[in-house]
Amino acid sequence: MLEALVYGAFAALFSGTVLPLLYRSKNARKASFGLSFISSVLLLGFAGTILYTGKGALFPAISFLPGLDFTLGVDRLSAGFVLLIAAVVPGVSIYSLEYTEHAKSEAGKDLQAALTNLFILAMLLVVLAGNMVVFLIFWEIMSLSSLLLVLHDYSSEENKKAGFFYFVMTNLSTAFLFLGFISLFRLTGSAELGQLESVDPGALTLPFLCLFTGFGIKAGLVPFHKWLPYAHPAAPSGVSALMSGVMLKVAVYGFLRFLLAVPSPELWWGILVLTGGSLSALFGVIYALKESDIKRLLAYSSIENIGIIFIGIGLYVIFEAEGLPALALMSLTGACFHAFNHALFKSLLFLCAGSVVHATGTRNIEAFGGLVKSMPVTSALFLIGSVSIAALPPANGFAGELLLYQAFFQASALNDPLLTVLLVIALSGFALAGALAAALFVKLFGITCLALPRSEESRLAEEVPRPMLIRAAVPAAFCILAGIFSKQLLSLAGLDVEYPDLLLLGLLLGSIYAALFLAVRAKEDHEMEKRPARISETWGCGAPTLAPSMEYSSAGFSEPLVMIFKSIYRTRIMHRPKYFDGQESLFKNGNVEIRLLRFFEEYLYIPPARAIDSISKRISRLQNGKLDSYVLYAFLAVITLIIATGVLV
Amino acid sequence: MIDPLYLEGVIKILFVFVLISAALIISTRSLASVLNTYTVQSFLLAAVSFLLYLIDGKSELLLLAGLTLASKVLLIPHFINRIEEKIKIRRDLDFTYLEPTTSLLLSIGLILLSYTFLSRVFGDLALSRLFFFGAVIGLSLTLMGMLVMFSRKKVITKALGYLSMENGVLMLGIFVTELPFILEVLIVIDLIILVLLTSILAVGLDSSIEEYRAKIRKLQIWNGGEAL
Amino acid sequence: MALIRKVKAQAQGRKGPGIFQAYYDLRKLIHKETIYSPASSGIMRLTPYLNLAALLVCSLFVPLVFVPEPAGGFGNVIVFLYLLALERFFTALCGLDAGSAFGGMGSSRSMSLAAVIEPTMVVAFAALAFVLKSLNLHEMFALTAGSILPVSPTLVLVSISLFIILIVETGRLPVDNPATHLELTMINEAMVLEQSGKNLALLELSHALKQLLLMGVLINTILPVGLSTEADAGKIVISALSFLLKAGALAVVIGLFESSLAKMRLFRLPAFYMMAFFFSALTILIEVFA
Amino acid sequence: MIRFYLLAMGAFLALDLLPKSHRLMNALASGNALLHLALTCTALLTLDLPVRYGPSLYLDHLNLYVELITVLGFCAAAPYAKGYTESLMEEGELDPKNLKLFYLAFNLLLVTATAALFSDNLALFWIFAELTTVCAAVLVVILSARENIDAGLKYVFIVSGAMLFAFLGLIFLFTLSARALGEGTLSWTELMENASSFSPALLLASFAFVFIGFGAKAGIAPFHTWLPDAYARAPSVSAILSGLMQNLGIYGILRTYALLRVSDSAPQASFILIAAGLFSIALAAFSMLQQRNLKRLIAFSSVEHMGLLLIGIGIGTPIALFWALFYMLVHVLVKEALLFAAGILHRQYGSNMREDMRDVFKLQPRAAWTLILGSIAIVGMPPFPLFPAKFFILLESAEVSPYLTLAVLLLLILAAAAFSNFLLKAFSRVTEEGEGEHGKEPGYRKKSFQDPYVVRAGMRIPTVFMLALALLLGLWFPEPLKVLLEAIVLELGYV
Repeated sequence: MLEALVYGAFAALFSGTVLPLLYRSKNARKASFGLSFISSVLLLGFAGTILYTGKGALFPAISFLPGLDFTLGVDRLSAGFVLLIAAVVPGVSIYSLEYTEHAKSEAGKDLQAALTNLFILAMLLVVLAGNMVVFLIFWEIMSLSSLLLVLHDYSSEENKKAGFFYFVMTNLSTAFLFLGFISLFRLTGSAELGQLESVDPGALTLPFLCLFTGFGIKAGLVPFHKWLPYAHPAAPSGVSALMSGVMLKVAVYGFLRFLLAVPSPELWWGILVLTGGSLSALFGVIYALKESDIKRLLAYSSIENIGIIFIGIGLYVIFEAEGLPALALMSLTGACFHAFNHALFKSLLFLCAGSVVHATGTRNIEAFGGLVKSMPVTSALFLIGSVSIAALPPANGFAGELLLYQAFFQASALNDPLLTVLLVIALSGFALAGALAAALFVKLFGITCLALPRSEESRLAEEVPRPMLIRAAVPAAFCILAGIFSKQLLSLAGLDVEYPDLLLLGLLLGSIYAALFLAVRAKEDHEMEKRPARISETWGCGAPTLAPSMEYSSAGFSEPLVMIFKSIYRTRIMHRPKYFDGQESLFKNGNVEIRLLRFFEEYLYIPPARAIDSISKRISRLQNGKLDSYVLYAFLAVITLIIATGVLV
Repeated sequence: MIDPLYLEGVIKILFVFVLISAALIISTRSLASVLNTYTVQSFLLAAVSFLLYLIDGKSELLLLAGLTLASKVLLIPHFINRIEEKIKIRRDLDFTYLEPTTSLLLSIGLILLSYTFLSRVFGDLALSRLFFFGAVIGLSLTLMGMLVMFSRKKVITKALGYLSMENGVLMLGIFVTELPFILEVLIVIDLIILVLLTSILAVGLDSSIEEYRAKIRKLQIWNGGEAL
Repeated sequence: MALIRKVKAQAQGRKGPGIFQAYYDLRKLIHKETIYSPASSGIMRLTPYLNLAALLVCSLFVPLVFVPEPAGGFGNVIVFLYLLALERFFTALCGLDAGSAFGGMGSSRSMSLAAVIEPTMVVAFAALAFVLKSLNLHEMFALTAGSILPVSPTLVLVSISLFIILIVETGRLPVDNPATHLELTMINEAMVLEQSGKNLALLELSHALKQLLLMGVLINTILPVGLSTEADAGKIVISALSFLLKAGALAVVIGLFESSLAKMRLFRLPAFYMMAFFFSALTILIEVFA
Repeated sequence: MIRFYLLAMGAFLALDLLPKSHRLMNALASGNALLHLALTCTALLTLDLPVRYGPSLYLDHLNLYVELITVLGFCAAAPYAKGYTESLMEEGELDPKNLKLFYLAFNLLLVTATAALFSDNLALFWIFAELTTVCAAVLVVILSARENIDAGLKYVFIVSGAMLFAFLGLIFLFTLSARALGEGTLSWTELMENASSFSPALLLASFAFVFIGFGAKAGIAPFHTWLPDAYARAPSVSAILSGLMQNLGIYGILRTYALLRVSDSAPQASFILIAAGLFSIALAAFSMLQQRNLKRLIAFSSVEHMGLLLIGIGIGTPIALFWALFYMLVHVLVKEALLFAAGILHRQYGSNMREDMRDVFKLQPRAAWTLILGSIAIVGMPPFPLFPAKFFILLESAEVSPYLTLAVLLLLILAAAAFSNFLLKAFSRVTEEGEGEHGKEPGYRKKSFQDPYVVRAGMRIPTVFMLALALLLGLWFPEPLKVLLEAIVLELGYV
């Protein structure tokens, strides 16, 4: 029965992939997105039941390669992530239905439709993968399809850069996964991921490091995060929603899958993960504050949220190592739940951003403003998204963080003082990140939707077509519900953790709100006949009318924080003079720019790239086309080989 | 019947001559003299195998001597002569990477290398001094031929280098063990084909495309024929 | 807060407004009409109610006069903190809403300051949680209730940081000057600048409420004497009275503190917060090592 | 027996000299290829291997397998060659008179390769391998343009020079056998039987020398230098055919290494193999990064894959060998698809350089996608079968040392990056409307690049076919293949 659901989903997605390629028509594309929608519904049912019953299932294995079967399996963890996928997909698929039609060429549209389906299918199968090889296979397909989607507009220069960078990074992560899995395989002698009980923890160090790096790269953990802000703006919005909503979580899933298989994780693993998480949380949000490209900003905030999730995982490992299962469970739940929530509201935000960009034709925040009037529904949804990502009760963003906070607050249960201190430091970082995120989204929403339009485009912006609205409404609804019913959800999933009932809270909030509102409204009403509510200009220090240029800009908004964190935003002055003559004596003109020093790129990414480049230049100079030198190489090789043999004998 | 010891002495002397010829191939500038040296070298080889035949009367050795004489002393040099006439090159002046003197020094190094190597490898094989010496000469001759191949510019000279490599191989073959005669034949056939090919190409390389087409049309029948 | 003004006035040698001035203001405002800017949007209308609602819910979290049995996750510290955050979030939004430069500046500053104070707050409350071994304000204060002195010396440290937090959160000197309308100095006022009439009244009210709540937390922490744990009329009366007394005392203290300080420059504030952070961190350290 | 075969083939070639029409010649060539294919398949199916006919013809799973791969390549290349040579002649690059020579060499290459594979006698193997070199060289120089000749010369000199060392190795082997058996022999079977009684030192030495020779044939760095030039300068077909000869080298190495496994010097030998493999991979990966020339890129990538194969052989575990053999097959398939597509692009733009390519998707969508998918396959990404092969070889390599695995992985990233970089740069060049005349680039002097070059079916079909076959192998691992490979592994004495 359940299997049927899954197979149905597979079938739907697969046909959704091939359909647009076979019949290249608009209807085919429509059909394919419809299919992905259907599949997501099926999956919702499937994952829900698994989560509820808690009974895992192992699908019959298909013999695939000599010495290796093609196995799929599902348990609570994977079911949770399937649920995550299924929650995000509907929105995206309805959204893309409309969005795809704006692609340049017909072929491009078909391709987008097909690849989107393939991408979803791959992610689904990664989560359901029963052994490492299957996992890797679909992992690669996932990366590949997302890469092609990022390159959908291959002619633009920045997209090319983004695509290349993404490709290299994702290959890097895959390489580390390879090594990690291979060493696991060596240890256990089987491709199954589950059986680590017999292995002694010491031997697991190498796999752990490899997998942490690999998944960290894919999840966009600082300092491997750099590909996110490049790739996300390049991809079509629906896909960016999938990438940052789901794909990053798939990486998280893989990491959890490994950690949970380890019988007794070591303490320092937890500390490492915790540090990585805190760092990315902080850096992510701090860089996001400075960003003025809306999609890039969202990408950075994804980095932050991934950081939060990894903080949760780190806590889990620490508590597990310290033998506090209750707290471990709590933080693990927090991590997973936050992953789920982040998938929801981040996809929501990306979709909103997509429609905003679609309406205004620019990604620059400074050009937005006043959209709340021109596109009310979108802004409302946007507000919901912002509220929940700023982790305000009772929206769902809060729910996950609440669990983590609780876990932190009970760190006193640890009997290792230094560890506690560490946790407190991490806690303050966590809190700071949270507050900054709130500031960030006040800025984003305020500047984007409120006040007066800052540019012609945003004045002329009009509401996007209905499908694009419905799609965003779906995750929005999920956001609120998942927040309010968080306790119920968790208990449904069979996780009983100490947790306040947000439903009650929400109800209370709502009712009081209503009461107040009615009261005041009533009062107003019987005043109405005397004095109607007046509309008058904003007070602009006596200026007759208020020009948009007087408004607070996004850069201005984040200025104080920039001042406070100026040690992190390093700036560098570039001075490029031009001269009339070679002696550089007659100064013609020049430009001096102060730009943000991209710390990680300049100290972490560029140098190795340069090194490799120079090496390869030097090496390819060997192939100089002269027969003499070729024979010389051969000669030298022969000599060395002879010597080597002489030595070896 | 001559006293074998005496013969061995002669052979040793021939070895020295072989080495000298190799050195000459490395260092001389005039193509003609390189060719002649090669001829002499091959002749020496033939002589050596003949002497060996005198020592232990294996008929293969005699045949080998005959073959070498026929192919390497007569046929190939003659052919290369024709080529050299076709392409008007008399001298091969410029050396790459190695000047003659350095390459001579290097070749001494090569001899030492092959000596040590073979002495390690043949440790438990108990060859007689003479034969071991021969093997060493053979290996070093091969290496020196390679040295020629990359230190001389003109393709013809490279071809000659290749040929002398092959001499070295043959020599090693003679001394390490008695190869079945068929092998020798095979290697010689191969040799001839390669010489043909390379020299044709050499002709092509220093002549404009058009006339080259004419030439290759003349030669293509051989090519197929030889390979069969 | 009226009292604070009074005290300040006294300290500055003026005869300040009467204690109940604040309530007069509110009444006046409620009777005034509401004015919206054309630039503004639903946020403007929505915020005041939402804020007040949030703070009313908050008030259920902090036991002022007596400690009920914790139920349904009420009194959860984190929820408490985040409800405050909710209020701040929307205030900031409606600061941006009208599109006036003041509002923007105000919300920008307040969000920045909030961001910086946040770790301090969290850690301070974490310290509370550490000392009192609970996540729930009610449980905490059930623990402290009744004793004359703070149950643990470390609480004194916490309360210092709580005091600073109180100052910051309620936007008083030296962080923010509630009385000023000079754009360079104002933060909180700037955001509500565009509000008027009933909405303004609501905002003022919620502001006062917030202050009250924080004061309550502080008081219950530092000297919980007289705080009753069971809902019995007599006790409640007593504790109510005692609370009024304590609150008054605290107000006086704040007033004096304020009038003795000048407003700080915006970017010197983080240092000021670090003090609070230091204290609460210290608390935890002591708790841990002892 | 092998003589009969040669006689038959000689007759066939004589026949090949007669016809005048291109069609007939091509038909003969493809007929020849198909004939071999049929023979191989029947041998595989009917005979109970291994069998010996007469003194020197020896059939076992390994050489039949390699033969199968080679012949597959030829079968695909034959129809492709027709279209390609025709367009070459239209361009006036190929002298019609050379056409006969071309096909002669084509058939001859096939015959010699087959003879080499099936000859039991090492010496015969050696000589036939040499002959393949010659034929391949003829194919390379077929355009008789200066750079072709240059490339051909390099090919001949380097490979044959190295092959002489291989001959030295053979002499050593002969000596060994003479010592062991009293009567010297060079037949694989006999050598295999009593390799255990040989002196390890000399065995290792002979292995080293043989390795030099066949390494050069297989294009192992640093003997690979002939490869890029041959690929880049020869017409695609010749490139393909000379590429096929690499497997011959691998085959030789495989057999010789199998000799060593029983003796004590196996570890040293596998050390040599792994070192050489790693070196090749590194060199290839680094030089791929700089390539602007598509065919050179592909050439270097085959150097890289040969390196990986060597590692797979050198590890010396059955699993590694199994997958290495599989790898051989798939590599040929994918590599041919790539080269076919590259050839089509070369016809389109008259150049292999990245700068000259423009509007690829508009002009040659099929070739473009073949290239993209082919590159995906060649960098070892699923669903293509190089992925599991890579995985298992690396899995076994972790046995040797995890650092080896890591190094290989990182180098493979470089290779992948090189491919993606090239494709991105080459394919993303789109001409907007109103963009000026591109008279400068050589590519457009030949043709105005608006009109797509019409790809003949004979060129399209093999291209797609190869890729499809590879994909199929990736999705479904046929049982008979598994059996065959396991049989090979057993025959080579891996347990």
